[in-house]
Amino acid sequence: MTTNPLPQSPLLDATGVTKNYGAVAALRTASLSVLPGEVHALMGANGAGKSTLVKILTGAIKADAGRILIRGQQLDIRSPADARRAGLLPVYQEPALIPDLDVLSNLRLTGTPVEPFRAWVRELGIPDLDIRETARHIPLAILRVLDLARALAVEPDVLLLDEMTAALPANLAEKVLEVVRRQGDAGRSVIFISHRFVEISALCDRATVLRDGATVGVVDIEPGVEERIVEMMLGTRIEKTRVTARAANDLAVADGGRPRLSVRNLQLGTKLNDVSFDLANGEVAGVFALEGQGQDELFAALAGSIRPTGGTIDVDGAPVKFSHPSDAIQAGIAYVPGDRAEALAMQRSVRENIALPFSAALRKWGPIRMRREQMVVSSAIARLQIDTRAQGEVQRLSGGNQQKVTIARWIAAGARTILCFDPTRGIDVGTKQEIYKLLRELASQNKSVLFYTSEMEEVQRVCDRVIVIFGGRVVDTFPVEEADEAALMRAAYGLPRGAKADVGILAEVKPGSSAEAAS
Amino acid sequence: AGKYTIGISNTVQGNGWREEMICAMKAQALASGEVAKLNIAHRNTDAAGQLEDIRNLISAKVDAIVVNPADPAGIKAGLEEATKAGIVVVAVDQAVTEPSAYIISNNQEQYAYLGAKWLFQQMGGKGEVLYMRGAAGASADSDRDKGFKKALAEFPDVKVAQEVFTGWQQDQAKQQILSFLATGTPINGIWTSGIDNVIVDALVEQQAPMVPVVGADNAGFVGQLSSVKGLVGAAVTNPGSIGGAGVTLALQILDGKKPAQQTVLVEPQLWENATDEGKAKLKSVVDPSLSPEWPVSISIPDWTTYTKEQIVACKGPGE
Amino acid sequence: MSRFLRNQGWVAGLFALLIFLFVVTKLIQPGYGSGDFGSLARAVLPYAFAVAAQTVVVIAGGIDLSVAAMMALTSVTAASMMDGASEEYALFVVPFVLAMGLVLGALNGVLIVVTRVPDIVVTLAMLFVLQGAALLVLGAPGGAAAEWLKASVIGTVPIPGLPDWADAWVPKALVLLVVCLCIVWIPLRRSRLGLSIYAIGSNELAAFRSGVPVARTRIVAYALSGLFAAMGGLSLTISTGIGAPIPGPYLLASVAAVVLGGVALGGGKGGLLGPIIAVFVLRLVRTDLTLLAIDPNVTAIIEGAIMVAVVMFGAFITIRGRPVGATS
Amino acid sequence: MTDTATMPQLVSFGRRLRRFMADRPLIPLIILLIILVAILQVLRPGIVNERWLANTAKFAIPLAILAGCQTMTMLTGGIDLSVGTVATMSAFIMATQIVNQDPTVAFLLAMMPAVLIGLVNGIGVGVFRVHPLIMTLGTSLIGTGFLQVYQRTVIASGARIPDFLNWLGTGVTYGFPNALLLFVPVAVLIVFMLNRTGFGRLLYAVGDNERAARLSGVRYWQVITALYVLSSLLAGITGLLYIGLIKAPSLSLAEPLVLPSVAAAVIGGTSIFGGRGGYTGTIIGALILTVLTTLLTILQMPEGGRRILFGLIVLFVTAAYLRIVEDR
Ligand SMILES: Nc1ncnc2c1ncn2[C@@H]1O[C@H](COP(=O)(O)OP(=O)(O)OP(=O)(O)O)[C@@H](O)[C@H]1O
Ligand SMILES: Nc1ncnc2c1ncn2[C@@H]1O[C@H](COP(=O)(O)OP(=O)(O)OP(=O)(O)O)[C@@H](O)[C@H]1O
Ligand SMILES: [Mg+2]
Ligand SMILES: [Mg+2]
Repeated sequence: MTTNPLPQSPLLDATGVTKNYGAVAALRTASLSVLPGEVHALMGANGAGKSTLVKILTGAIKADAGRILIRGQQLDIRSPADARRAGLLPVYQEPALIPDLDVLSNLRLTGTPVEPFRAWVRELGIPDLDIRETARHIPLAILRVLDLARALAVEPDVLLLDEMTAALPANLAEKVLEVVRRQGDAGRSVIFISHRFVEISALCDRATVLRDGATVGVVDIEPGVEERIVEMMLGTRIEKTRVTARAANDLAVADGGRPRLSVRNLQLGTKLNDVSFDLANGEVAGVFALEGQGQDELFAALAGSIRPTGGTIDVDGAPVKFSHPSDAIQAGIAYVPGDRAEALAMQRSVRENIALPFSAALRKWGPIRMRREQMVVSSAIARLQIDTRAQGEVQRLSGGNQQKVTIARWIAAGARTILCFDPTRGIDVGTKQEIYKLLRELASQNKSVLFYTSEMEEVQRVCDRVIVIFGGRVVDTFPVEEADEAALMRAAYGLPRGAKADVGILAEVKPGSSAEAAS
Repeated sequence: AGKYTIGISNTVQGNGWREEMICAMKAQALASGEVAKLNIAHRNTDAAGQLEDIRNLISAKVDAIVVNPADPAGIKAGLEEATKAGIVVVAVDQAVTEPSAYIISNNQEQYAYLGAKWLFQQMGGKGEVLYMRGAAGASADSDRDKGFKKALAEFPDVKVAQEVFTGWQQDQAKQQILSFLATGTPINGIWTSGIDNVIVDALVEQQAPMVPVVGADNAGFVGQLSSVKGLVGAAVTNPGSIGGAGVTLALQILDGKKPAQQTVLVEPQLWENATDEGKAKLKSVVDPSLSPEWPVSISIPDWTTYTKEQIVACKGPGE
Repeated sequence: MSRFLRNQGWVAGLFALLIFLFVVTKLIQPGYGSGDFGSLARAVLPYAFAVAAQTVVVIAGGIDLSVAAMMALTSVTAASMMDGASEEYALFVVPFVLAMGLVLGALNGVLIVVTRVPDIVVTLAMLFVLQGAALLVLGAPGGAAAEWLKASVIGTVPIPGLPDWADAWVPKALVLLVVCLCIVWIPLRRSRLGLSIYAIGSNELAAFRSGVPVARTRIVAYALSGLFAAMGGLSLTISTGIGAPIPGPYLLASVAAVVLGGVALGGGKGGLLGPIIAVFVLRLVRTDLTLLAIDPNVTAIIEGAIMVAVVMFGAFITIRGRPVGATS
Repeated sequence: MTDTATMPQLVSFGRRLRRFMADRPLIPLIILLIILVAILQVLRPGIVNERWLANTAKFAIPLAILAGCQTMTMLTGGIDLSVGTVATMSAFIMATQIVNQDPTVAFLLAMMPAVLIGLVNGIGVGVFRVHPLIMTLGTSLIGTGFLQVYQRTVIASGARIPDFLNWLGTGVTYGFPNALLLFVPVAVLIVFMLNRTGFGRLLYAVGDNERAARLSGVRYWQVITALYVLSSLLAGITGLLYIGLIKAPSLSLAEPLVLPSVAAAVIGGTSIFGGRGGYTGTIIGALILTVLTTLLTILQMPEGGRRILFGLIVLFVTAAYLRIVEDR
């Protein structure tokens, strides 16, 4: 992709970057060198220090040591505002739009020109953005895209994207990749952080790999390099196995047993329409959908966070009505939200976060049996291999480890059904494998899992069955053997198996529901 | 049965003295039989807030306003407007600068002078005095300070060992006196601005040497003067019933009986327990059935006509 | 339309409540007229400035416990400077006192930024410091105000083209209030600085990452708060003609009105209009209670109950009005 | 920081010391307290004696219990401004009812308003989501109003302080104030509750991330209601203790303790934003404030200067404490 054969001087060159958080070394002698016009991947397991490096490069935090050259010059970058002046523009892992300001004010605040922004937003696949909408009311995925568009609009020299695509549905992610690649072609550099190899190989020229806060290698992206990167990232070789799903005939549904969870004609305003499916004991059922097709609401309804407007939910054959998450938990149903910030008390310890459900019920408000709690918690920590170096406050854990804590909580509490909403968002390959294995393990212990993911590959690798939702309806349900990419994608766009690619089915979907989903 | 509506404005709520003042106003209005309705604005606020209340009373078209001013000068504009609207204005407890207003007031400077002078005499004209003032920045406090300083000037050998502001709050005063006692500084007398019974309590609790104490005629302190062993002290009257007198004055003016002067001062009395006639006087006024924060001088001869039952019932006309 | 309701519904509702209260007042006291409205405007003046001072910092995600003490200090300073001075001297006193408020407010902000002590503690400490300073300036109420200043809140403003009866409803105090607030607020609201103030209140981290100079913005917010408090202090001196070193009941009143006015105490939301209308509502309730000759001990109960009830009602309609699908 | 290179051992010792203190935030607080006591002793040699210690404890205890109410509510991101009114109410009701009633009946009557106000606070905050500041301010206004009305019905009956309360409030046994008999169990209970019970955990969790708590099955309103009732009960008991100490029932008995109780909790390291803090720090905070009051009482200086000094010291102590504890 690099057309210029001459050795170029790097646009951005960081060496010996060090950052300590108390006893935790987030970065030690990390280095990164980015050439003009290059899309440069920054890779590393969870907690390797990628986000920390981005924050340091853009002045959001101060390094303890290190030298950063921009176009060969050592600039004094002390704040994101300085970085912006130097032509470095980040899109951080967390949305940076001010929640209480509308989009337009957010642009004014950062001095971003409006017209280019609008153009980018359209280009990124959001045709009908209302620029007067308050950021708080915009869905997370769209916010990420707006963040990106805002950065693009000022035409930065170096664009730093921290897990930009992690929270995006496939359709939006594709657009983003397209745009990012064109940045490289236009001679601007991009630093791209992602845990998805597909994206890296499709997009990047080179990759810098971090492990435990240090740079362990820089590689050119070429076919077959994945193995090497993984090796460097993890230090050891890990197998990328397919976690074995059960054969369909093993499933309790098949042998006439009562389903663990039985959803019939679930209705929720305009968001969910007549949704019916079963979840068997010992089953991992995948839910696959494009962004905003009602999956958020489905999970929230099953978790007791919102009340459905119609339909029934049966647990173990008995009808239930949830008016609060505690009702669902009582019925053994636990919910792991996609956004960890929603699930964790960030200033509290890992232990307290895991033990939180134990104290929730009124009758559990009394003295805690500390020894027993310690045992339960540490066994959960061990089982998920949570890196607890910074366990005093969950906010100091890396994103991946935080995610593990949200799952560990329910394993400790012994929930029988776990609703996992995109649990691998922004998680490295190693950890992902662990989570897949864990889900399968739970299933083998006759627990059941409902698993929403935005990555097609995951569906195929973990689930026994896939339920595809479009426009608030169940479009189709596949056994995993039949869930090939083409079939899933077709279904995700509202075309069940056997349907001709005509508009007949689409016409049935309420007009406007997909537009609503995008706004 | 009465024909007048009287408005009342007061800016300190929850203090025993002021509560007694309000009750005296109600009782007098009832006893006079001339008042149809009282319109009372009684809350914690400043001069600007009192201006607001006075203007609201003007809007309510009362016949007379009896006001305990937050500040003598600060409510001038409001009082002037009231007079212009044909409303009789009477200030009680403190003077006001508005010339059209009538004033019936306790003489605060004299209050302090009388007590301090007695105290310094008790001390034999020399020694150290603990000077426990009221709220810093309040006008009644600075008036009393003038009186105290006047007495002090007459006794050149008396020194102020320590000057503190109690904020007219019991708990603060108690903590201050205890802190002071702990320093072990010898003193020969204590002058208080009416937060008195907690001071005696503290002396007793700490088994500190009893020194002469001057306070106000609050029921609690007056009781202590006759009951606490070894306590020599004096209560200077500062009747809250001045409120009732204010109502009487307002009614007289409404009835066309204007007083000779704009200003009527109610001179304080001093009740001490150092002499036998003083003790007898104290015996006659002590009243354990009253709340300890209430001044025992619940009536003012010639100015109030209600009974004790009436003021204690604290009910105005129509209640 | 629905967005307008979402953003401005609370203010509109408050305004409706205010109108309703005016109708009630007129029913209680049929003679309630323009003069009484002028009294209301004058009563509102110090509260409104206190509330404006509080609103700015609350929007910026902070709180200012020193508002009332700042008013007391600026008030005694103005009053003691004008005591015995010429009328023209007041022309110098006013800007001096305003600048003093601005600087002391900025000092609040600087202390918060530099010491990293929570704003509630810094402003609580400053409450004592400013109170102490006020006592040093004037040990007891006193001082004076220039006649032309006192006149500036009395009477009405003749507006050309308006009939006399309508002029009577435009009291000078109201005009003064509107002018003082608008001069600061309108250019601010539209500016990048104004947006920055909302931004640091809404999400400080996101604001910092958007390139907002967080520390500087916070200092500016407190400085503006000081400026408004100084206006409040001046309005006290102007209306009473003296300065009093003991702060009035403006601190808690300002917090209450801010919340009543729809400004979230967490920061980032709301505007100035709501709290100002809330002040009018609270003052008018006071007027009505006096007009009705309610037992003074019961008025405290009623005022407390109204405050709680209105906010509860607000909470109730937000819970009810939440769109389906939202999770609380 | 500048001589890092020149004095490595020294610096590393300094860093170790800071790390040590950061892990045990109580130690620097205690050191600050000791420094204040030392200053006092220097200014008035001999003042720090057994009697002074007992007196300091007597006054610090009611403050510390009320600050405990603030600590617990602040952990959930709330605040309880009604503690002053609640304490005053129970004290006043106790002192007036004891005249004609059986002590148990009087006690129950005295605690009734506490429970009631706590319940209303809890429901307002927990169910209707009214901001705690407004809610508790409102109920405290309402409570004060009721107290005023009540007061009128008992003016004639007089008041009496029960001997037991008197003994508890002012008595000293072997140099130890009897109030410790109440305080030690209360303090142990609060500390145990915060650290070792499910309810305590929930206070932290709810204050840190209410949504997360909800998803874990916590019913917010239950926690909050229980919390505010508990807070009010503690305030009520404090009122009884305080009336035993002051022995003069007044309608504003405990009001002056409200702001200091918030300050004590904050100085003790509890975050007003919730999720962070503890009670042991608060106790030291209360002691620091009490010693500071003594210190200022015995200083010979104008009242204004005293207040300025008080504010500055509070600010300095908090800033120094944060500096020491925040080893980041
Ligand atoms: N504020 C903090 N305090 C303490 N430790 C921190 C803090 N922020 C990050 N860390 C630690 O620094 C290390 C690197 O974190 P960082 O967020 O950079 O990881 P990452 O590579 O972005 O991981 P992920 O892929 O999970 O997002 C982690 O071990 C983390 O625990
Ligand atoms: N306080 C605690 N500390 C540690 N583990 C706990 C605690 N409370 C519950 N658990 C664990 O959580 C799981 C399920 O808890 P749950 O509350 O459903 O149990 P339970 O049947 O109600 O228990 P118990 O009879 O002890 O109250 C169990 O494995 C239990 O060991
Ligand atoms: Mg990261
Ligand atoms: Mg991550």
